[in-house]
Amino acid sequence: MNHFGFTINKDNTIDYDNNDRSLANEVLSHEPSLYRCIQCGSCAGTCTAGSFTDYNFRKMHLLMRRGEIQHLRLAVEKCILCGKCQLICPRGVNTRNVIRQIRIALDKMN
Amino acid sequence: MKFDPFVLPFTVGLTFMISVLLYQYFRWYLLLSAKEKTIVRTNLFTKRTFFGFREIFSESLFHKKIFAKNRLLGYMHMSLAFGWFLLIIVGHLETSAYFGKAFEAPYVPIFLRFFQNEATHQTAQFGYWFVMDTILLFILSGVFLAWYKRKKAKKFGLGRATKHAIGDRIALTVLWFIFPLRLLAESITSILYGGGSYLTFGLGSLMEGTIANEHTFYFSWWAYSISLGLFFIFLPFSRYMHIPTEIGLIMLRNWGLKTEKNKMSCISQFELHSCSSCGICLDTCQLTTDLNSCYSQAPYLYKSVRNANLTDAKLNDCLMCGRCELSCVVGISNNNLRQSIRNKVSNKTESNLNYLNDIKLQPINKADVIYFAGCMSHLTPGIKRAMESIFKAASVNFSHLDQYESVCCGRPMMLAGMTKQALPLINKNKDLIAQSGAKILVTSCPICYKVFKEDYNLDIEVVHHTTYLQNLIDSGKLRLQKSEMKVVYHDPCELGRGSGIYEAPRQVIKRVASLKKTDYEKEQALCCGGSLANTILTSSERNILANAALKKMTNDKIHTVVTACPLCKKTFASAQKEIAIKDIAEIVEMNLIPMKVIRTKSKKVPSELLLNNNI
Amino acid sequence: MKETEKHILIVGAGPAGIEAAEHLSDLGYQISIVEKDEAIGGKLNNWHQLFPDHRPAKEVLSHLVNKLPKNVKFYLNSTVTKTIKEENLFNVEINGKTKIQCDSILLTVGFDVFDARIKEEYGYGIYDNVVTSADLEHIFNQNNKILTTQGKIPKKIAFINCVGSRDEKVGNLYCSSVCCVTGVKQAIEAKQMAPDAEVFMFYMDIRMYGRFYEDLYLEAQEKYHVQFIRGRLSEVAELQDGSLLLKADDTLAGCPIKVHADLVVLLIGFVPAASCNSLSKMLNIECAKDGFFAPCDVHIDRNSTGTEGIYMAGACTGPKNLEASLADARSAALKIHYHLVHGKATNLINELS
Amino acid sequence: MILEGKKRVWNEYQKEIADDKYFYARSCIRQNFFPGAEKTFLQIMRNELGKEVYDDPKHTTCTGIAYHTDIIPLETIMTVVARQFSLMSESGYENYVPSCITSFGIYTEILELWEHNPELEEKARDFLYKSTKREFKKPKNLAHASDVIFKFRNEIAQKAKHRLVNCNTGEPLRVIEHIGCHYARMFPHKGVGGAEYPYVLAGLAESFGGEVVDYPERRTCCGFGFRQYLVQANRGYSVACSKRKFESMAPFNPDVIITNCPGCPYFLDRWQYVISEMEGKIYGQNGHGIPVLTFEELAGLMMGYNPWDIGLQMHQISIEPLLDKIGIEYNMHNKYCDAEGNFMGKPEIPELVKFY
Repeated sequence: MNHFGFTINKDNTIDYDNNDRSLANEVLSHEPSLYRCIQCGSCAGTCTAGSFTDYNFRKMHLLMRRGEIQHLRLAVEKCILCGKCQLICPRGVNTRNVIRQIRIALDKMN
Repeated sequence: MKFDPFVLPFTVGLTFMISVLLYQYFRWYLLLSAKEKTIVRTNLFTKRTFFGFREIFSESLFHKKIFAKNRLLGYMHMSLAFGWFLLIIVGHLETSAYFGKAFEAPYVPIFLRFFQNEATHQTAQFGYWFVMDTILLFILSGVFLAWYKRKKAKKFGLGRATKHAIGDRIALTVLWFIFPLRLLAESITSILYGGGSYLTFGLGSLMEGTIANEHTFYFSWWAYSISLGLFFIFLPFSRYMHIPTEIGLIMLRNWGLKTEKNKMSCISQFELHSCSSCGICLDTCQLTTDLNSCYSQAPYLYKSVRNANLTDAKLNDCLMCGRCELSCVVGISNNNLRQSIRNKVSNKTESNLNYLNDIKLQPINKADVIYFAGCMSHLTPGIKRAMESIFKAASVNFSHLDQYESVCCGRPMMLAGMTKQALPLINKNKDLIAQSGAKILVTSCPICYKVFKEDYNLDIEVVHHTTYLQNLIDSGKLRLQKSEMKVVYHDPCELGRGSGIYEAPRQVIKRVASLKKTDYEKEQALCCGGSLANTILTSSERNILANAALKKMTNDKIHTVVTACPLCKKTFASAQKEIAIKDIAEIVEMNLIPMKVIRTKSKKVPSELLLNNNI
Repeated sequence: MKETEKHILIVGAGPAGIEAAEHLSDLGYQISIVEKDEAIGGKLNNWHQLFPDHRPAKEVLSHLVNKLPKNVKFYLNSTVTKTIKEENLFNVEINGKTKIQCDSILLTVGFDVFDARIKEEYGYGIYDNVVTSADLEHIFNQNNKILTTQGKIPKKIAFINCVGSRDEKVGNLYCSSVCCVTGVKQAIEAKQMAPDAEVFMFYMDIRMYGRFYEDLYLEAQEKYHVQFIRGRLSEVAELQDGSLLLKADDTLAGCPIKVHADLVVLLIGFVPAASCNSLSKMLNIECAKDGFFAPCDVHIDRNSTGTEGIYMAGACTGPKNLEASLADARSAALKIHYHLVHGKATNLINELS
Repeated sequence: MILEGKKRVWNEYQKEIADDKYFYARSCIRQNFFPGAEKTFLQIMRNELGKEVYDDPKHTTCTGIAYHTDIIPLETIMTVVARQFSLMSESGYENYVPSCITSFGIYTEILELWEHNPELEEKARDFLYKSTKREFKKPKNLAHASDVIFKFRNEIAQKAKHRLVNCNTGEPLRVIEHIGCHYARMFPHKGVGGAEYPYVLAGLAESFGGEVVDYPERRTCCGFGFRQYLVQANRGYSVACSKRKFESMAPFNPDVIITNCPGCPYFLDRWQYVISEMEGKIYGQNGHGIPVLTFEELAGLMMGYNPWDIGLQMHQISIEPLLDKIGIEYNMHNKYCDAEGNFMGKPEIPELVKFY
């Protein structure tokens, strides 16, 4: 292989069908309330970790459901489980358990 | 040496049990930290050991605490435990009296009737026989009640019988067979070879010619021995492990050892194995009574930890409200144990909170009193506003630790079993507190209060806002009017059972409203259902718990519930609309009598300046 | 003439037309209805089940039709070709031949569904497995089974919102209000018929404005695991096996997404009925910029047309759901009755000003 | 695929193309990328179809590259375009035929601009007169060279010696047509078949017996994009566009890609080599890559011209497999010889893509 002084841009389209969404299904089966999420962002707005870093709980579990889990571990480690998101979620999603189940699924994966 | 092959199952079972027990206890002994060893050594030869033995008698044999709960249940346990103890003691006395030698093979006293039959019978025997038969009858009454309890748990003051794992169920049935088989064996022996008193001889004569013959005689002794042997083999792996282990636990506790929140220490293992799955705690758990969810309570948790089939839901579907600790007759500290197990499970979970070091919060301005509202209060701003106006009314030099953005106190993360992962939070908050230079830290959230008190070891005074309000009132800094509002007070779990604060809130409320009694006061308080310790409950289940608790606490005359925790307030308020939910600070703020503003010729002199020097 | 002999002509025998006819004939008027198709009930004939409770459309249709009094005169397969107004009477010519006279005209010509072929990039009429929500209701009505043109049960079904609405490129800026709830309803029905299919919905906003609509949405999420992807569909491409590749931007994930689907259902919106502008010219009724009849006063008087004696109701005055259409028809009936009884050009605005 | 659906679309986008007397404006880059292309076009138009095509040496660039790299103001573009038109009217022609798609886009855009704001046209006239003392008349008909070939596709098909059919199996070759973005993207009605389903190349392929294959990324840009490939920092984005197209067309295993703009064939051709070098991935059958032809080259091949005269040896992706499929003889020896037959030198052989 030789390089001509540049790299080919990576296609950032989510390839939904070829993505491996087994982790998402695992988390969803243990915490079915996540199905109810309407992505309104109330959780991400009140999130302490979210206000200090680029961490966004809503976007994190959305990408997980799309099978984009490259940055999942890095993101989920920032959560301090304070529970503010769960307190105001208008759809009653058990957000703290979603975080825990993601961690369990990630550990089980590797 | 008296011997017959039928004693083999008993002996094998007994030796097996003892070796397993010794192995286990030795393993737990290794867990003793140096500090704990010194505590034990210092208290070994003191009256604490005497108290320990006394407690063993009153609890392990008489089960005094179960009697207090329900006499029938108490009698059943006492008859089995104390009865079996007497059987062994009196059996040994009879053997040594009969054979005239102090020592005999260990199995002989248990099967004395068998070995006794060929010699002539001295008169003293009749006395023993009578006593032994009475003790056996006493135990058999317990066995019958045990069987009856499985069917009609309610008669025994139990909402439901615990669902036992297979191992427990086998051990249970084997236990039920031991004494009836002994009765059978002794009755057949007494009719064929004499011996025995009214019970055994009576039953034996009924069986004369029909059942009682050489074969059934020998077979019955074999059956008795096998049942004992089996029970001993099963004991270390079943709920009956609690029989020997509780004795050890009582001694350790009397010597002053305590369980910790994030380590499975020696005494934690003793507590874990002292749970007999008796099910008394199940009825105090609101998950059982209000949600009919009965799979994750303490007995089931310890069962699956001991059998190594722990599921995530069983470990985490618990409010950790501490109500079951009140009713546990063995006195197991369920919360500490559960949190230690959670810590062990989540030990390797990585967490990366380094971003806390480089976040820039508003500068904390210096003040005597620093007020930490906590994450939850950002979503119940009423409490924060109330505290602000109270501080101003009492002209306290205070400042906020988390005015707009707060770093969580760390306890919710610790409740999920991530104690060491929560350290960065604790350190960050400690810096902020240090920056304030305050001497008193006031927090309006019991969850934060408990962690500040127990895990932060701050050198300044930590006060929950209920106690702080009481101090303000007592020191005359707050002038309040009493409204006719009829309220009841809900003790938040972390404040009441968690931190032992019951009186302060009640005194404060009495100054501003008429406080009515509920039948769930102080330690008996109900959990609001919003606990962060439970990550499995769905939001609708939390609402059911909250509504059930509110219904139990109020009647149609009460329209306001006062609590002292933002999470309880949020949970109760979002679960229903009929009952107004107020925090203590809010009802105090409502009834503040504003300070007079003293005018002078030149300019208005703010009351704070004047007030300070005339109090 | 006694009130009862007064004769009212209703143009359009859809739900609004029938509802108005029933109430007016109860009030004793002579009713005749002109309908361009041969079936009564308008679009209700094409629907399988109605939102929000999946009630069979036939049930409501037969309820409406049975309510119709016997003395209503029908002109099926016919349209109004000419109308001349003399003081309070209208001479109406039907199909260019039959002439009738009536005291008042009620326009309930309803709406048409958007012709999805105009949205070329979605490939309706070009790709095999792109259907519209109207087609899907028809499929449900036919064999109650959901199949691709290749006859297979689809493993992935995608519902596309706002096709032909809120879209300057197709000339319709308005929101047709009922396609979201129809889409969620159909997503549930599709999942019931193909239980292990994965159902998606590409949306910009989910406008579940009606009563009990939100429950439908929650049920679709929780019980049927319908996946809602917020990204207006950009284009559809057909693969060799007839399945489709959908391209959209997943706005909430912040990057584009491509999803395969075996069946794509385009949730088509309302467009003004073809007869709307011909009637508006004939009876010089003003059409608003969205092509539907313009209301006299958007709050107070939605049924008058500005020409005395001519009234309008139902979907021809703008997209609305069935219950709103029926309510609109009832209010128009009352207005006509008010007009015919008092005989003067009274509408509420004059009284107010 | 519902054919009637596509046909219905095509009927809505009919376009009027002049049938003779063309003023031919050459492309700046088509000559260097594919030297034989324009010669073949002229040869077909003049010798095969007997049309009058005036090739005026005095005409300049249409300013396309400068326009799309944002380095010249609109006034300059209008003046140059006006001068081109004045050359046309001066030499007595009214049908303007640009050879490059970007030019076609610019001329269409400027004409539309003038139509909607006549004052700009006056300005252009004024500038042209001040700078060159020239007058100009707007062309009666503006059509791209591929439109013209499209118009006479059936006459060419009759005269053709070969067809886009696999000579061994008799099956039609699978043809991918790629339309230059500036052809119909900005003004759908100025392109045969509109923007969504342009028919200009599809019609050509079908009349030559090929089967047009529609793959999902058929309307994605080839990656030329002026500023993208010019600046090395952006070149990765340019290659990524082509790669996205190749990834999408690969499952359809096409035999040939035909284009109508000078830029697209160049990049679809070259980037296949670059992708193989950088990522070791080769599209098309057994490591050959997918050959890329412009419409004139295709027409020339069909007419039976010698592939080397058309300049196909200058392509990066070897053309030989396609020629074998169609059954066109070619002589490997004089592949790299000039017209007089002396050897011009052989290009370096790529590491991965098979090259003869």
